[in-house]
Amino acid sequence: MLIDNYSYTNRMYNVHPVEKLLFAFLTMILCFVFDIYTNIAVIILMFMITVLKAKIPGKVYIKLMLIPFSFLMISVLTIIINVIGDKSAALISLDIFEVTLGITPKGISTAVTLFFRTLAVVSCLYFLVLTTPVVDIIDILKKLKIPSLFLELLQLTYRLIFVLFDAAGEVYTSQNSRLGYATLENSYRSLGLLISSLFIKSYKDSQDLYVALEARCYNGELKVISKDYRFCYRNLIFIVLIELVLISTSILLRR
Amino acid sequence: MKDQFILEALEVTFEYSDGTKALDGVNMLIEKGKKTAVLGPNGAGKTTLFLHFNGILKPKSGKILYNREEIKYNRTELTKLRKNVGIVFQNPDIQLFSASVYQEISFGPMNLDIPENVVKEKVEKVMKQMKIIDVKDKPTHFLSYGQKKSVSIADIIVMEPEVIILDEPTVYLDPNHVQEIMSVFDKLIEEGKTIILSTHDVDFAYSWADYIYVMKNGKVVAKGEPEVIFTNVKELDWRDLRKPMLLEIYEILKEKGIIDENSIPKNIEELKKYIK
Amino acid sequence: MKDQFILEALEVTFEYSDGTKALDGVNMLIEKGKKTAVLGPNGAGKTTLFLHFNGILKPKSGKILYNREEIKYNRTELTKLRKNVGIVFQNPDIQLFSASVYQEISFGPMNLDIPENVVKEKVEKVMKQMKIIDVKDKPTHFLSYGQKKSVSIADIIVMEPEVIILDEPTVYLDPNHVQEIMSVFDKLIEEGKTIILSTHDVDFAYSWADYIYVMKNGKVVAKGEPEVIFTNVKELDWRDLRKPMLLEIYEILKEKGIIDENSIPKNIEELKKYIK
Amino acid sequence: MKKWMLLTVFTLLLIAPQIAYSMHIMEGFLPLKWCIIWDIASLPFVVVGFMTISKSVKKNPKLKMLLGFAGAFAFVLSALKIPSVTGSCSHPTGVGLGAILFGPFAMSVLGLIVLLFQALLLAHGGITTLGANTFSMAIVGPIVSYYIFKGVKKAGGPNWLAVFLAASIGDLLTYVTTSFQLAIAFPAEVGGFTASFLKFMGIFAVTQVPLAISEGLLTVLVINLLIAY
Repeated sequence: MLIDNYSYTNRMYNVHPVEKLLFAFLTMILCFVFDIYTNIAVIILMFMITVLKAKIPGKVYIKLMLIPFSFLMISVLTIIINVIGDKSAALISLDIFEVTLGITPKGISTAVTLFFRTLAVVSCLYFLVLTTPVVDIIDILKKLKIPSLFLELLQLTYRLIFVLFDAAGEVYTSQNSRLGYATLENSYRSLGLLISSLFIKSYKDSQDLYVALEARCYNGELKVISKDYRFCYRNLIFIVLIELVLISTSILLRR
Repeated sequence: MKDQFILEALEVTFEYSDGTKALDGVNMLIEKGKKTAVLGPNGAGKTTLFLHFNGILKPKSGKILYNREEIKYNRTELTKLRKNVGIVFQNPDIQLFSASVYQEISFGPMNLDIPENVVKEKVEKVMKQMKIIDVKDKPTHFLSYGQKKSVSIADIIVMEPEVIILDEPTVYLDPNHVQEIMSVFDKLIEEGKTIILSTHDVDFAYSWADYIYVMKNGKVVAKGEPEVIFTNVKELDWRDLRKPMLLEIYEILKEKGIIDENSIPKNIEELKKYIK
Repeated sequence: MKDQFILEALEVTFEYSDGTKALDGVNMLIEKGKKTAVLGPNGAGKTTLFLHFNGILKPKSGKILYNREEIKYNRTELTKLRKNVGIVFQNPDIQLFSASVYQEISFGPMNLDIPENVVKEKVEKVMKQMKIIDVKDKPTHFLSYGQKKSVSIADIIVMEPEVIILDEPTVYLDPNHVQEIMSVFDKLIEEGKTIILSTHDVDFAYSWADYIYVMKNGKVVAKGEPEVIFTNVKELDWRDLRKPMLLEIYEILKEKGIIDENSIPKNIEELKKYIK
Repeated sequence: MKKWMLLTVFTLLLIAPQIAYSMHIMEGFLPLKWCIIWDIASLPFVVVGFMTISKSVKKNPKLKMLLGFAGAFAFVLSALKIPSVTGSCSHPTGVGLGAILFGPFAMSVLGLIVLLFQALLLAHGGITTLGANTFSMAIVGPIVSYYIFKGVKKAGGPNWLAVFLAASIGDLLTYVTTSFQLAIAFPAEVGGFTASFLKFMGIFAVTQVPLAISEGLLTVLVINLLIAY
């Protein structure tokens, strides 16, 4: 998984995860509070930090940005195009059967704002996930007093995702080698077999995992030690500065 | 005799999507009707190469030839190729996916659109061959590891491929079971099939194979007949590869003048014969 | 010298909930500070027996002794026992529950209520010992199979148990890696620890172990020192067990009068020395 | 002008098959107000689900590992591709299968976990829209699936029909909920919520109905195989 790979190998891996989380979330809130110019600034800012500082390849970053694009395009277009009564208010209109579809200036402005805000918030998310491993994110959640059972489930699920992913890959390859996906009908059958065998395997493995943990004195709680991180005051000052600059320019530029 | 090679990898290079170079200019020629062993440490690229041989992976550069023809990556051609080049993967615990042994083995032939009664015959035949007829209706996850391995081999044999590729077939099996499986392979060789396998077991590879390739870091680092590769090849890195015990002992006996210089034994019986 | 046995299984019988008899009157005495290998086909009951040694399973009849005392199945006693008898399971993918190598290894000592800073030291130390310090910050799923295996061993060693039990530790590993792991075990033996392992590899068991048990169908069918068990025991069923190659060759040499009757070699160096 | 319109419709159709990838409401798309409202709406369900799980885990500690595997299983399931009749591919939601296998309470928590990982690892959905997505995919979908399954069984319907209806209608109601969430956040200038809702429903009807049927069929297949075990 691409994002997961980079979260461990990027150049900001060793930055305190709370700093990264704080930066991402504060900026996200600003995206909602202020207008389109702030959003464009955030898109550029996050791109620069992620690509130049964390050294995520620009190509990868753009490729990732395109993932949610289809949802964005469809949703934005759906919002822009409306059934209208008054043709004169519309920039463009089209009669289909008895209905008039059209686009109004107001619709366009809503859509454009929405478009940039979404991309800006997505950029914040990408900054976070590309620089911060899931293990660290779970550690932060631990400090937030979230019930430990929930965190343990997160921890287990994260680890087991990769175990099952590999297993699914092996079954898929084995089926593919035996012509399991040669036709549409075969594909359905093979996929059904793959999923059900994965389920059985999950059940069996969960029993074995429990035994293995029991053998290491497991007593109902998955106690582990987290990595030590130290806050870096330079980073904290940098975060505060950037947020202040964003806030003040946004307020100033607002009429 | 140009048509003796059934599979060929020519300058094959492959990279995984995360950029790791898995194969780096691999050349490997597989002789028809012969037993080829591929040795090498974990991560050397053996499995990746095998996945090229039946078109699951496509080389980034270089080419794969089956029966002297470059393989094509369209659906019809791939189907034909995969029918003829079967791969038995390493871990049957993960790889088996059906509820019953019968269903599992019939998976391949069913995909070949063979009529059901013919499939049934083939499956019965191969179950007898692999000695798993008594577990026919058992769910696969109730089987012992050895039985699972036999099922995973039956999975492939039932498709009657020309080439059978096995990834670490002897791991975790009882000596008894290894021998049983090997006798099945011997019969397949007699029928003119070609067998390729990867293994960590030098002793086994030495006495089993007609030809050996050694891979490391995505490259072929040595090749040759067993007697030749382990005695003559100087550049082999012996940290990754142990010398076959039989050969080590042969060398000791040769040094002490107990055995003849030219009679290199391939198995214990030969050793016994050669000792003066 | 009655206190030499650290673990004892006395007439242990066990049945799984579905009624399969997994152990049938097993007697096994494990000498302190020694290397014991348990051989036997798949399904012989080796893993089931191991799970008895640290109290995961409770015998239906018979008893388990640790340090000459029958083990008790209450939480405090079990924690103490499991701290002292560690099991490394066969498949590291199932043993490792955490995505972080560091967290994974810290799990055992954390359960023993050791202060955090001491746990940290122990984890660092064992990571160096197992040569996995450079993957410290890597997630578990980035590791190779061999590295995962090393982590799963570190999981146990970090708890500083008296006895380390390993279920098929060499499976799927390349010879190089096997040797690395074995040298770690050698050091542990020097420190006075006891090691028990199960394996299919007779050659390996023969030259590694101080004492060998052979199990079949939930019973101990043979036991003894390696040289003794493979030469003298008549009743062994050789369909399940191959003779170690070294021993076979020794017998040929003995027959031909090249080697002395009483000097049975445990490895190739010894063989070389013993040949007249 | 008309050409321009046609072009838009054409692009829409081109992108449409891909929407399956992204039926999660994406990060940042909902106004902050609605993010919070859906967080609050989801919370009681998740809390109840969590308490149910807590209680069972205390009784049976093995369940924790099983739930971990169940979460991972649901995640991997959603990353698989279902081949579709139209030639494109879609991803199963696993909503129906999960509800039938684990029950709707566990699914609210497992669903939340899966959605969180989808946001963090695959960039599907997002953190701000986590509440909204949880509500549609981990609460409404599973509850609907579960009660349809039970209902059809109770009415004496065959197992395959119960599974099929549970999975496909559960799927569809997930999309209906998503449409509702989008429409209420972005009402149309003329016609308000209703018009907007119909628009989103129209889009989803085209793209998601075949997928819901595919998923229904696949779920029947899987459940049948599991019964065979």
